[in-house]
Amino acid sequence: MNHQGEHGTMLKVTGLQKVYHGGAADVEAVRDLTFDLAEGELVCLVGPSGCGKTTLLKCIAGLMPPTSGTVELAGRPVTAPPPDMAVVFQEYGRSLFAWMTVRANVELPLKEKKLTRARRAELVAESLEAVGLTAFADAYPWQLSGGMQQRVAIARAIAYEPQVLLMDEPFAAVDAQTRADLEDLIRTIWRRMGVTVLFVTHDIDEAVYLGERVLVLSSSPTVVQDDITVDLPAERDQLTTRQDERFTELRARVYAEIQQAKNGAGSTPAGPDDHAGDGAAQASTAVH
Amino acid sequence: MNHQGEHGTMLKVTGLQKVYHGGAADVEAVRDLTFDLAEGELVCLVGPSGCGKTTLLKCIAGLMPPTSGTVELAGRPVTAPPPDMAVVFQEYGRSLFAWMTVRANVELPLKEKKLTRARRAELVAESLEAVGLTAFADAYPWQLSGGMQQRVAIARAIAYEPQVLLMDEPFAAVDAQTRADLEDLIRTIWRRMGVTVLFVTHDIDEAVYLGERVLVLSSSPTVVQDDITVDLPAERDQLTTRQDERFTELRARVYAEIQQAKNGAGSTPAGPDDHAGDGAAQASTAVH
Amino acid sequence: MTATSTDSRAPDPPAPARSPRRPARAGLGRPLLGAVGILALLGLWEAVPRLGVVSARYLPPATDVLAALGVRATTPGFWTAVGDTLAGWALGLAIAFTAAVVLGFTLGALPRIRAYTNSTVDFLRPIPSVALIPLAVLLYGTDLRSTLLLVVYACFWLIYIQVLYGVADVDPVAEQTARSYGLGRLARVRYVVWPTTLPYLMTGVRLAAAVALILSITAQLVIGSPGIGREIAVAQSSGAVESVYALIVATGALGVVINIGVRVLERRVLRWHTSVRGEATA
Amino acid sequence: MSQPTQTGPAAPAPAPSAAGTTREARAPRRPRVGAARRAGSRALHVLLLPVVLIGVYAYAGATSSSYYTPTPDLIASAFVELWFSERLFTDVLPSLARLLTGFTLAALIGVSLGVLLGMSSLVRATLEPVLEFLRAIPPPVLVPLMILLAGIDDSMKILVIVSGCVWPILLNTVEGVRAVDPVLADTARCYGIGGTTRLRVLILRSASPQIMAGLRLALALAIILMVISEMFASSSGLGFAIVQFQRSFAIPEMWAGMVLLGLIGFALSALFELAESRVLYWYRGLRAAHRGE
Amino acid sequence: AQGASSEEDGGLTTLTAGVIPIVDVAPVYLGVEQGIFAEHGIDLRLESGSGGAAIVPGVISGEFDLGFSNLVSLIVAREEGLPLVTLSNGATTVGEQGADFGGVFVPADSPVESAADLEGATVAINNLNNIGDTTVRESVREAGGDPAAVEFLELPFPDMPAALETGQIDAVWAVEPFASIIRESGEREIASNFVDTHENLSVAAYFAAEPRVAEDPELFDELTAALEESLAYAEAHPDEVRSVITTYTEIDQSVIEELTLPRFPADIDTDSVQTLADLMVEDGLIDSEPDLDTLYR
Ligand SMILES: Nc1ncnc2c1ncn2[C@@H]1O[C@H](COP(=O)(O)OP(=O)(O)OP(=O)(O)O)[C@@H](O)[C@H]1O
Ligand SMILES: Nc1ncnc2c1ncn2[C@@H]1O[C@H](COP(=O)(O)OP(=O)(O)OP(=O)(O)O)[C@@H](O)[C@H]1O
Ligand SMILES: [Mg+2]
Ligand SMILES: [Mg+2]
Repeated sequence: MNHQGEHGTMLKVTGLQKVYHGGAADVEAVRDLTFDLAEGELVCLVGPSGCGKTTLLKCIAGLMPPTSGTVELAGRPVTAPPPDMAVVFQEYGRSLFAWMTVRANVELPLKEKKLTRARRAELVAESLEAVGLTAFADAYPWQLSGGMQQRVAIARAIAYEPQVLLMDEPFAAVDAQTRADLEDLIRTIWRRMGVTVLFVTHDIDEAVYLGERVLVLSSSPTVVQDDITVDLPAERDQLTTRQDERFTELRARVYAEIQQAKNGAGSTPAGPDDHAGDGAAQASTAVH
Repeated sequence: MNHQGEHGTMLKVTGLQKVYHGGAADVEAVRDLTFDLAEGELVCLVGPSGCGKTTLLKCIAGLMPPTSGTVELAGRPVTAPPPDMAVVFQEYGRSLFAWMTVRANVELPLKEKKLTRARRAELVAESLEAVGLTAFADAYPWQLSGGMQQRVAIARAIAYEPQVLLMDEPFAAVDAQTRADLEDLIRTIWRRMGVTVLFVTHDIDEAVYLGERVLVLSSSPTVVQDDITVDLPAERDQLTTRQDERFTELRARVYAEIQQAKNGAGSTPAGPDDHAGDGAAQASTAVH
Repeated sequence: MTATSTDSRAPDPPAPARSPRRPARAGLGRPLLGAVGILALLGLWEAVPRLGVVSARYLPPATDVLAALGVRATTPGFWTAVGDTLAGWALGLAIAFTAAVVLGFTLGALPRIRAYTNSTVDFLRPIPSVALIPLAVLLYGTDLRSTLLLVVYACFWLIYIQVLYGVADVDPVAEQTARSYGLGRLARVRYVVWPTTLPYLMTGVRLAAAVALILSITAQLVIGSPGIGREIAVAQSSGAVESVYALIVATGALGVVINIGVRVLERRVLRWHTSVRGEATA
Repeated sequence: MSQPTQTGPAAPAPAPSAAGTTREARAPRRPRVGAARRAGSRALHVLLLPVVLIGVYAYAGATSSSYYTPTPDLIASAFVELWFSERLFTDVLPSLARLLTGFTLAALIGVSLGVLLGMSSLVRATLEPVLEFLRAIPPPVLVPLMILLAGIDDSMKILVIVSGCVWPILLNTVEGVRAVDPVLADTARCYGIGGTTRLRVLILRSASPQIMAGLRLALALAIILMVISEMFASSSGLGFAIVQFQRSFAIPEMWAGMVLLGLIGFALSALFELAESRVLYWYRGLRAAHRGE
Repeated sequence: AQGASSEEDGGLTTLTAGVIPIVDVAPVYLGVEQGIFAEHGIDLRLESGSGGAAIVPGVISGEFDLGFSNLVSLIVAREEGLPLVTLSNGATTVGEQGADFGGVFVPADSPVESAADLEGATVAINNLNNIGDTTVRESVREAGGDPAAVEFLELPFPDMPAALETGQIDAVWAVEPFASIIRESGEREIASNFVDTHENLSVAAYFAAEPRVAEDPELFDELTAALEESLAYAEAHPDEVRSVITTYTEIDQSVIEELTLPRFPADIDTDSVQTLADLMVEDGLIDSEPDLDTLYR
């Protein structure tokens, strides 16, 4: 499976394994992940709950050292958070600084980027506008609803104008309509700015609608179970695309994969054929 | 619209208004909500992000005094958290006790209910089994993934065997397959135990699939925009029900309502006819 | 209810009747309650000697002591003493604060180096300032610097330990967010670690403010540099019980005033914190 | 991070609920040599700085000796002579007993009063000025009053210790209790968790990091106050001995006393650390978890 | 006042004295007030603290040019190798039984009749292993009791009246003004320990650091002369002594009129100091017979 397209490889994950030693027993969150993202690609990542998506994202972001394997970004190995990468965390509430207003939260990374005041103001205004929170720029995060907090986190990421954007279930807390708007927003930004996006979601429709590819992770021991190319036209639209026949097909395929990932002992990064059901698999993350 | 069915009214919300005074400006989170739930009803609540669903739930749970209006539970006004009510919070991560294992988290409310040790063990085991976390009973919440944490919160609520169950986007962080399983779990419990459920969700399919009724809230100033009875058969099934024609109709109706709620000035709790789109409405929560 | 919810900037005065109620309570109610508390204490104090529980000769009734304080407060000497005490207090506290914050943040961020300092810190902390008095006098004589040495030595540890605990309390998700957005070490300290530590630091400052006062007075008491402490020493060795208590009351009052100051500061800088905002909302 | 020693062809691991039974020693991550090395590095952590400081002090002392700062060997020999004698039992142990009693009492009072004040803003508003008033009064000037109220035996000394070291505990507890996560508090209320259970499982636990900070401060303060309390109305005790040495110009002995204070502080701190690592197990785990350990 | 001798101030040399704000140091205050020090070319600054803790290190470090201390402390310090020398006498016992400026007191209803009865009792002393317990032991010895059977306990003078009245202590050794306060509240005096020790006992002295004295002997000659003159003046004018006390203490006027002043002879009674030193050896305050000659300048 080669998806590099015309661009070079942006992100290269090789044989990634992560074992948590924290608790009483060691937990192998990810067993062996190998995949790569071309520059400017938009890839969605789906997989059963607890299969290690967040772990993977944190390893890619350089926030955690993998137990073994490597992550390379634009050819250089990642050991610390690389510049020009933005992350939207699953725990959106805790990733906002309670002591800063919404505006300050969005502006802070820009300050670190040493942008001029005017440019910062512009970016902040634009991104807050994009997520529909202009009126709440001066509120504190804890004065916002869950979905609004999540949108602040998104605004912060897009205002940052990153080259690589990692998003961990970024639309989990917003309503259907807003979600659709934000999906379109992400695609617009992606197309306009050529940013490489790795997008974790549980919503299969969303994964297919958004991505150029969908990576399906198995349940643990976690490997890449499938890598599905989404051959829909680049120009997508909430109404027509979702009614497209190919969309429905892809959707069904991903759904089947996930179901299988959840039920089966996804052992090899293989196609959707060779799986034997094993109900206890979900419980098998703990390695002794 | 009368949905009380054969049972009496369990929950009665009358003219509920809530204004937050915390910040610099006062924020009117909900303007005027009036509705009621019959005993043993399962009602889904949908509405745009930030429209006041969480606020409403907290008022119902007796965690916050409303600014005006009343909440009555089984005929008695709610001023403090009533017994036999369980709540699953939107901020699932923060609602778990970090210093207790998963088992202890689920067991704690049962201890307060003065159940015997054996009964507690049974309930804990059952509910963890139901959410697929048996293997993680001895882990601490911070050793779990987001979706797993959310399932712990759900397990805690169902182990409690409440008469009234309030859930605030309880499946936001779990994968599609698990979500489907949990949906069925909720319906099973609801049918078996006759519990009254108020279920907040952003997923329209879920709202229609789960509920006997769907309440649609307008964007702020928040009122009940619509109250849709879901006249699907009581026996539901992920495959057949979702393919039902009536399901698709209802789904479309709710979708339209939400879109309108988000865009329009949801003024009267009326039918789906008289709405004028207005994009800036979302920003209007802040009252100056 | 055909609300014009179209424009967020539309002047839509919301329930104005409610707004004034809170400031009124917050602004008036609390000090009133505090005054009640103080009055109760004074009442108890008045009653104990009057009822003969202890001899009035050794614990004069509150009214007598307040009267004595009143008389004293009219003399300029008293206010010079207060000034001297406050000078030692403020300077010592400032030095301790700066040193503890700088060191606390530095070592808090460098756990490896910190591991080497723990034993020494634990060893030095329990050494009483009072026992250092001869050394202080030897080094700096009886002037302000001696007092400062004692004040700084005692206060430093308080703030330092609080800062260390505060630094350890940074929310990992917030920290990771900052790191992933390329915030450097200094920026993280400023925008993430500092705000998280603030509540701890505030407690440290409140603790240290009182300890600084105590030590600046104790130093004056023992060394004899000018200030309230020396006045107490003189009154004590003269057997002037009422004066001693009057000065103690003055000291306590200083403590109350200082605390009010810190609380006001706290309400400003910790507006966002659960402990402060919890009281404002809901 | 230790290198991975592939865990064999891990067949879908058996459900781990029976933890421990099938603990097929996951390729010894940290071999025994590591344990020895860790002990060694811990010893280095503890000793390096003190040794360096003593060295510097000895050097400085050798060049400019002053009567009040005797050389380390003088202090050391005084130390051995003093504390490896029956003085240990007549002076040190009674002092330690008072110290621990005082600290325990202060902890109890500080935490319970702190919880009360932290939970009710009404009580706090009423009592805070009074407490601030009392807090600002130097313990030495309160001693006469305490003698009046508590006599001149051990109870007075314990009272002095309590009255001084209760404050860090109290203040930290108040702030810790005030900062309890509102979502968590709501959860507890919903599930009808009230009264002492609420206190036990919610309030105290979530405030525990801050309470521990207070206790740690108080521990060192308690030692200081033990010395101060023995400056008045006493005829034995470690603090008394130190003051006595100071007054009779037995300077190496005085320093030996201070060194003993320091060592006591260090030992108590180490014990405290042990207790803390148990109480705050979850807290440290939580933080380590996010660092990916 | 570091290196003070060079600080010329209007022709006067500024010197600093570390004193305790008690009755005993009235002569220097009087001397300053009367211009005696100025006549000797000295501008004497008086700094007072509550205890001796700061005075000796202050003198050693040069912070103070002279200090005031009781002789037992000075002998101990000298024995411990601190280079201190006395300049002049400080205060001397009145020498009259029952009318000294300090004594041992018991509650009015106490069974203790004489110092001998203190056996088994607890006596409060301001500083243990110092002049108080040494002389009280001597009183017990003289009265035929066993000093080893007396318990001593440290308690600051100001706390003694209360402790005695509330019965928390069997007896106290107190000096003025507390002796007067105790007398006034009706307690009984059972011994005059200074007098028992030596009827001319030099209780305290003014002292300086030996190296400083050696550096500038003329200055210290002048200082000693001024001190002696002040002492003589004080001895001759008790009323002025009483009035100068009001300037640096807060002793109640009625107490000042009542209190017993010490005597202020200019010279140390070496014989009494020898007695004191012998007692110190006997009681184990010092290990061996001190060389007292080096103590006097
Ligand atoms: N700190 C930790 N210590 C031990 N185990 C951990 C830790 N963090 C995560 N895990 C385990 O690692 C596995 C993967 O977690 P991760 O958060 O990456 O899952 P996820 O794919 O993001 O799940 P979700 O979709 O529910 O968010 C889980 O089984 C979890 O229990
Ligand atoms: N503590 C607070 N102080 C001030 N305003 C608040 C506070 N909490 C909520 N609000 C405001 O009240 C409104 C409703 O919030 P609420 O959390 O109830 O929304 P929600 O419907 O649950 O949204 P979501 O679906 O995004 O969770 C929002 O506009 C929010 O900004
Ligand atoms: Mg995750
Ligand atoms: Mg919500």
